[in-house]
Amino acid sequence: MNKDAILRVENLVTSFDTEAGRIRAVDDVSFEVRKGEVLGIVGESGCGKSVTALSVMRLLPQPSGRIESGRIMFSGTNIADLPAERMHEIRGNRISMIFQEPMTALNPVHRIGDQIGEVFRLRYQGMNEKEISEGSVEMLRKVGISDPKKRVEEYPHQISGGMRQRVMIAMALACKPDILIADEPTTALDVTIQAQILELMNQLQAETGMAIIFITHALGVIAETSDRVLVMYAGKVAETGPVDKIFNKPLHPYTKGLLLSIPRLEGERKKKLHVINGMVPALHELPTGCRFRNRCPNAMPVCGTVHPPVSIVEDEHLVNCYLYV
Amino acid sequence: MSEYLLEVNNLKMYFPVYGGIFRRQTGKVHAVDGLSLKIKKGETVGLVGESGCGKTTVGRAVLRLYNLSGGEVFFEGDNISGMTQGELRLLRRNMQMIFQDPFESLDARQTIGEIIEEPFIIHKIGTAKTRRDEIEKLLSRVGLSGSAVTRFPHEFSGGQRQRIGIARAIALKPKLVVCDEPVSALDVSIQSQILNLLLDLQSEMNLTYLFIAHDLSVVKHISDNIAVMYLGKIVEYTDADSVYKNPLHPYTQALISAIPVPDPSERKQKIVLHGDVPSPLSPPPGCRFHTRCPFAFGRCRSEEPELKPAPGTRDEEHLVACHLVNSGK
Amino acid sequence: MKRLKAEFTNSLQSKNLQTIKPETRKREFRVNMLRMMIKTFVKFALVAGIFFLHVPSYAAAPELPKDIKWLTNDSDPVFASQEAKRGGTLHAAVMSFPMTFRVVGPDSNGSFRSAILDNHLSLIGIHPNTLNIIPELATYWAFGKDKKTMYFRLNKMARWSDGTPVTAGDFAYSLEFMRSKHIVAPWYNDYYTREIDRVIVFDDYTLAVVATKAEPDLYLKLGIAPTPAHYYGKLDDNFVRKYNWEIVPNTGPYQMSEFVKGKHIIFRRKNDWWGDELKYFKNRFNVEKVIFTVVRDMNMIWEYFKKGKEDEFGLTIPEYWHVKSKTPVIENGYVHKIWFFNDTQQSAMGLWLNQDREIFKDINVRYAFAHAMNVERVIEKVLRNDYFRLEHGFVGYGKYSNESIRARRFDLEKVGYYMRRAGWDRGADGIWGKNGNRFSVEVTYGSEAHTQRLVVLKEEAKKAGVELRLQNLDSTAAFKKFLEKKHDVAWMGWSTSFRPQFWEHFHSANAHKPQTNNITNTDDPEMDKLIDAYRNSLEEEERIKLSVEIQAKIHELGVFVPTFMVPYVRHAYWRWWRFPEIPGTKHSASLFDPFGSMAGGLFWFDEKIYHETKEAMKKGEKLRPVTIINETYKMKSITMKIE
Amino acid sequence: MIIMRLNPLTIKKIKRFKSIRRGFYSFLLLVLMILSSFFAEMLVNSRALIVFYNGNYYFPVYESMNPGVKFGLDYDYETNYRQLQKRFKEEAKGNWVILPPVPYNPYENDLREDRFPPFPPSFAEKHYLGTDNVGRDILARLVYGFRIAIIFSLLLLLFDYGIGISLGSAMGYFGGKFDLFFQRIIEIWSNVPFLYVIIIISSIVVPSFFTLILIMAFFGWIGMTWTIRTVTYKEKAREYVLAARALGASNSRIIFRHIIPNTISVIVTYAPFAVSGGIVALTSLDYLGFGLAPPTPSWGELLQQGWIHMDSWWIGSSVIGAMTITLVTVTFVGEAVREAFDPKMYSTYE
Repeated sequence: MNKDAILRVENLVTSFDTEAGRIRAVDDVSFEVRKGEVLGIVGESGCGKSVTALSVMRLLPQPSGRIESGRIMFSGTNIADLPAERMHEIRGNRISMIFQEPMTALNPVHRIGDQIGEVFRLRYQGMNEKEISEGSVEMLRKVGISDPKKRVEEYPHQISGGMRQRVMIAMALACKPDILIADEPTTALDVTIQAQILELMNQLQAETGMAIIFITHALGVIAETSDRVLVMYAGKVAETGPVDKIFNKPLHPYTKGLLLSIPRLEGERKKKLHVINGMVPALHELPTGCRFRNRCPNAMPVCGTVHPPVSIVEDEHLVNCYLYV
Repeated sequence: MSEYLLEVNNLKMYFPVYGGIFRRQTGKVHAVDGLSLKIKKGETVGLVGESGCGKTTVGRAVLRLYNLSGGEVFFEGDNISGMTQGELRLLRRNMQMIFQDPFESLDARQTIGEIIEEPFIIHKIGTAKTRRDEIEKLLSRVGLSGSAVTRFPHEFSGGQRQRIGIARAIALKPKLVVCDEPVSALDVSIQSQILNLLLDLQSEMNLTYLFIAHDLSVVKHISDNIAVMYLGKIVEYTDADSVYKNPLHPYTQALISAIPVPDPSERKQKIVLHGDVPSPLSPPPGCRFHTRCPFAFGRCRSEEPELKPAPGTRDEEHLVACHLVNSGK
Repeated sequence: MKRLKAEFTNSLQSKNLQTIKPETRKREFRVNMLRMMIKTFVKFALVAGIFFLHVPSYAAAPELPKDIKWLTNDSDPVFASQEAKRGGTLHAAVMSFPMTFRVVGPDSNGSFRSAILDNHLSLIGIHPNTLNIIPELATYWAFGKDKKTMYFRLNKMARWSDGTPVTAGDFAYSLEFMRSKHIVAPWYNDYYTREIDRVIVFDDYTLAVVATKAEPDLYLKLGIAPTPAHYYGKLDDNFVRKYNWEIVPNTGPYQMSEFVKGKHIIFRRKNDWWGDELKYFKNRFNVEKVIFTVVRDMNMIWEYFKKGKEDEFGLTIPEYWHVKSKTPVIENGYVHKIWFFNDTQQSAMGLWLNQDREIFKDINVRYAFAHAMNVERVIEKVLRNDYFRLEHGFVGYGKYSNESIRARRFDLEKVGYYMRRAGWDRGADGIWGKNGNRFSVEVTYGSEAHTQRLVVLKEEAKKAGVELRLQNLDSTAAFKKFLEKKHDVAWMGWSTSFRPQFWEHFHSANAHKPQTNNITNTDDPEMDKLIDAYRNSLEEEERIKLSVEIQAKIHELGVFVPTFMVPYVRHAYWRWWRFPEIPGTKHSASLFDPFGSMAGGLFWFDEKIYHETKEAMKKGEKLRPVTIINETYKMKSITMKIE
Repeated sequence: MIIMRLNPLTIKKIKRFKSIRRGFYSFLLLVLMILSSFFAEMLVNSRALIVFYNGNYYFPVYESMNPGVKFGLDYDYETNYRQLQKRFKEEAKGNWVILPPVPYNPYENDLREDRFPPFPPSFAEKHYLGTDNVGRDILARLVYGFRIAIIFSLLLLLFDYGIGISLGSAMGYFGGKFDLFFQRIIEIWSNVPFLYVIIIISSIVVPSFFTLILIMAFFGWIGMTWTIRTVTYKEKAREYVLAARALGASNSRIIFRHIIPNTISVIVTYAPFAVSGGIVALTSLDYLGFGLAPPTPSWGELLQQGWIHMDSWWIGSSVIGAMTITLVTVTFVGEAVREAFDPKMYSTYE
């Protein structure tokens, strides 16, 4: 694999205990993140994209969730089995995360400045209070918040959703992480605000050179932000490759179907949209073999056997489908 | 009888805001501020705008789920704006609603059978047996199996639940259906299924839709005419194709530009609006968009632009509320 | 000491004293209460001159009648011990801090008042064994012919604690004080107007106290206490507030010396008390200091006592005497136990049947009820044979008591006999019934502690076919219910008086109406005749005869089922405390009462034994355990034996 | 009713509840305790279960009183079956008596000739937990006291919930002036020192079982009302309510068919704690002497005795033990119910 990889996830299996028994939300997923790139993980709800991110952050809900097997190699260490205390040093420092709903991720009773300052306080123990407050203001300015000196005095409920997401980003970036995991960061935002945030993230990434794992269900957002894309379906990787390959030359029937089913602005009105029949199977009643086969227009008998292996179709364009075996 | 199934004249919806220890009214949210709209029978009008622009309020106000703060609503030519909830109950079978959140809008404690039966019970239609048949028909029409009747909402996926919501809405064969963001909570692969279903139902039952969404591409796909809302007002109104091909209002333009296109080769230069949507508690004077408009000039800050036919278009075909456009610059 | 009293009467009645209306209260003074009050009254008298105008007797320049016959008493036996030594400190516990140090006015009616009042001596006292009059502030006294007046000659030695001599004016001032509106004490205002007519001052040391009407046992009323006129001066509206925490000059052996609110109060012995050498005060009031510490829980007091932080602990309650006292300090002989029988008026404790209730209108049913009460079993099984069967309502009044009466005993056959005679039959549930009525009556009581006794009574009564429904109310509420005559059966005890009081309890004048003490609604013409005669007679012999007759009549009516009496006191005390040969008097309510002018202050501290004991304790040396049982004054009517 | 139909969601909750073993076993134990207390007459009673006398069978437990003469004894009052048993044995005439396992009722004083109560536990005398200070069997009093306490709490619960749910949901649903008015009422109400009121009332009248429940319910409804009001507020704002309104459903239909069924989980979750609250309240009142009239068997009264007779350890430890078992089981059940209804709350992050 690529030498530039700063994070390499190998055969990750994450499972949850539910009433229906133990389910594997992420099943044998491998990917890598390279320095300075944006890796987009796309998929529908329940495909395991968020769980993948939480596994990397080691933020699985206890006691039900756990990493069953696989390795998460981060700068030479397997953080999948790192003790919790050592994980504290990495999480938020070297790998940061922003969430879909910034209101719930911010503490409503603390001032914005204090919340950003807290990050500095934890990260750089030597900083004095003045430096911390200056740093907070500076971070806010960096994420494009106007009048940051006034904003640090405000509480999360006093600012708008877009601004909150900017604050979250400021907090995530305060300690200059190597990787930023953005889990649906714009889903709760309006289109015009989404555009602002995406622009901001692109700009910050260009500035800092950090790697971003961008998780979303919106193909449009992926197309606009990512360098490489990982398409997930029902806990497994369906297809992975550079962004232009995925969008222009999708291989997996799922990717294809997905791209076709989106109504496009330039499309014909009231025309029947392409449909992927059926629905995403629940994780406790997965079909055998390829998990997509019940909905796949190209399903073959072999698809019912075991999950298709990875096929390298083209340079860096990998797909898990018997059509390409 | 009017050619319009629904006519909305100068609709106003203000919500009081209370504060202080005596819970006095301290202000009001101008959710919808003087909105007019007409929908012909069998037509779909799309209402698009960002969150907080009042589009959901319009949908609910039209169905008289609120008492109006001002303006009039005519349904089949009858003025329903002053009707009491009791009087409205009879009308409800003709106007229905499909909700955004398929998880929230179904009572988790009821079986699917009970949920779909409820409109029949409320309006005292049919016997237990005829209802059962109806329910079965409805379920199969929206693409669910009859066995769903005894099951509960949480046993279904989001898309299936939205189908249930649709079945409930069309149970009494309404004339008007307000679709409030019916697909925005759904997965991409399910969204197209639901949109197709809505289109099929429309043609089968000659339904009239007021289709509310924030996603312009979805709205454009399903609508005949589109109204773009900003802060409680319509800023542009035209047929669906013109919105895409010939957006006139700067806000509409920005909206279209901001939509991420699923094509990495088209990473185009965007019009990125700056700043946030102002609070509807105290909308800015003049044109409400002037705080974010890249073309705003003096008049925009003081004088509120009227929604009127844009220069160079025929009457009532392409309306826009912008000093810049209307003055022909 | 206070604890003992509470148990001694019973908690219900001591509460009554605080809550019932003055009119009712007046009739129920126990001997010492009466004395306290007299003292209080007398206590406040005169700043010379200023008040003379208000007291008409002064203006008339009175003269003593010529034929006056002065009496005194120096021949009765002393009851203190010559061996007594002065010194030591008594540590006692009180369960609450007083709300005020005033002895009149709002909030003054607390249990601590007696500690203050005991040190306010009055004109005359009563010998605790002979019940004769003995000198206190007055050395001589005389009875007027009108049977309304008593004359007194003061002891010229008598001093207030600030050194001022006690003079006749102080007694006149008492009247002035007690009648004053400023003290906010309506009952006293009323009593000193209606009962005491005036105080006549002949000279500084000679006075007369005049009652409003002739009556028997006049001296019980007229031996009032002085009030320090020089201290109070002219009263005003500020009185109540101003004297809340003031230490008022007194005439007794001790005076309060310091206190911390909510914590403790210390009394100190006066160095040269004027009464030290008086015959009946000599060798008494021996401790130097009395410390009352506030401990709000009985169990805690017991624990403190065992640790030596308290000097004595009342053991009247059987549980303590028999069980809890099996504790190392007692078994090792460091703490001694004493059981001292006294012979004093016994509270009329028992079941009072309301004759206005249909069921109790039939005398047979009343008799049957009495025979269905297995009081003996309660005494035997619950009270460990420590309490004694009360035979009738007026035990302990000397010659005034009818010693021949025996309470009706538990007897199933007699119950059956009387019930059948009344026309009742036993029902299917075993309870007597007649015309659809069951013999089921409500027994109302006001002390949680008595539940234990009543449940046994109830179970036993069931065997006799009588159902008791127990109703435990707050004592105030219970008493209110009784006074309103709303009870079936009242479980209560009346407080005692110096002489039997019949009119209040058994005269038809008080029957069938609320707020009177005739809670049995006794309405019997014959009884009325006897009671009227008793009230109107001023002849002792006749009164005694009538009293005995009335008691027989009460027994005959069967309206009262007497239950228990406790004619003794019991203490545990550290062995360095010593008593006279006869540790108490007939009327001792406690052997560790430090102040009581009648029978208190007989004990003393033996320093030698103190050190000896401490030494032994330090060495872990065991001493001989001691339990003293003194039956000198044990009532003859007590037939049960002591083990 | 909808609530009773077994929603698979409910089934799932029950399953989840069963899987929380501590709570489930506590629940079984509690049910066993309650059921057996309902049949206490058969288990703890001075009356015999069966008497065989001169060829006839008698079942005194559920009969009216049998005087001693009926069985050839010389008294008219209720037969002492323990003595009867002994006597029949001695006579050996083929008569016999079967007594319940604990042959005492909670009222009778089993007094001995040579000793004074309280008596320590004795298997020979079948006082398995000893007697109280008047010779009443402690186990008998515990069992009957438990029955009273549990019925008391259940009835109290019924009252509190009845008022709380109807008023609370009305307040939450209608809001506005109606809500404001009752809010103020509740504020005033909750400032009434409830214990004092009970103390005052019970010092004037001895509260009977039902008046005590009424008095307690008089104050107890507040908590539930408040909770239901809040929950209703939340539910009312949810879209399914709007959906029902859009369908033309009436207010009462919305409240009874939609909102209340959806608050069930809150209601159920609070119930076990309300039960233990009721038991504690009754016990404390009895302890303070303001509860049920003596000689009603009562844990509070036993506790009071235990405090006074500390040397008689079996009194205090029996009642404290019984209370601990009951409260711990109820609490375990409550926790399990809560967890079964809302498992999310019990997840943590490392």
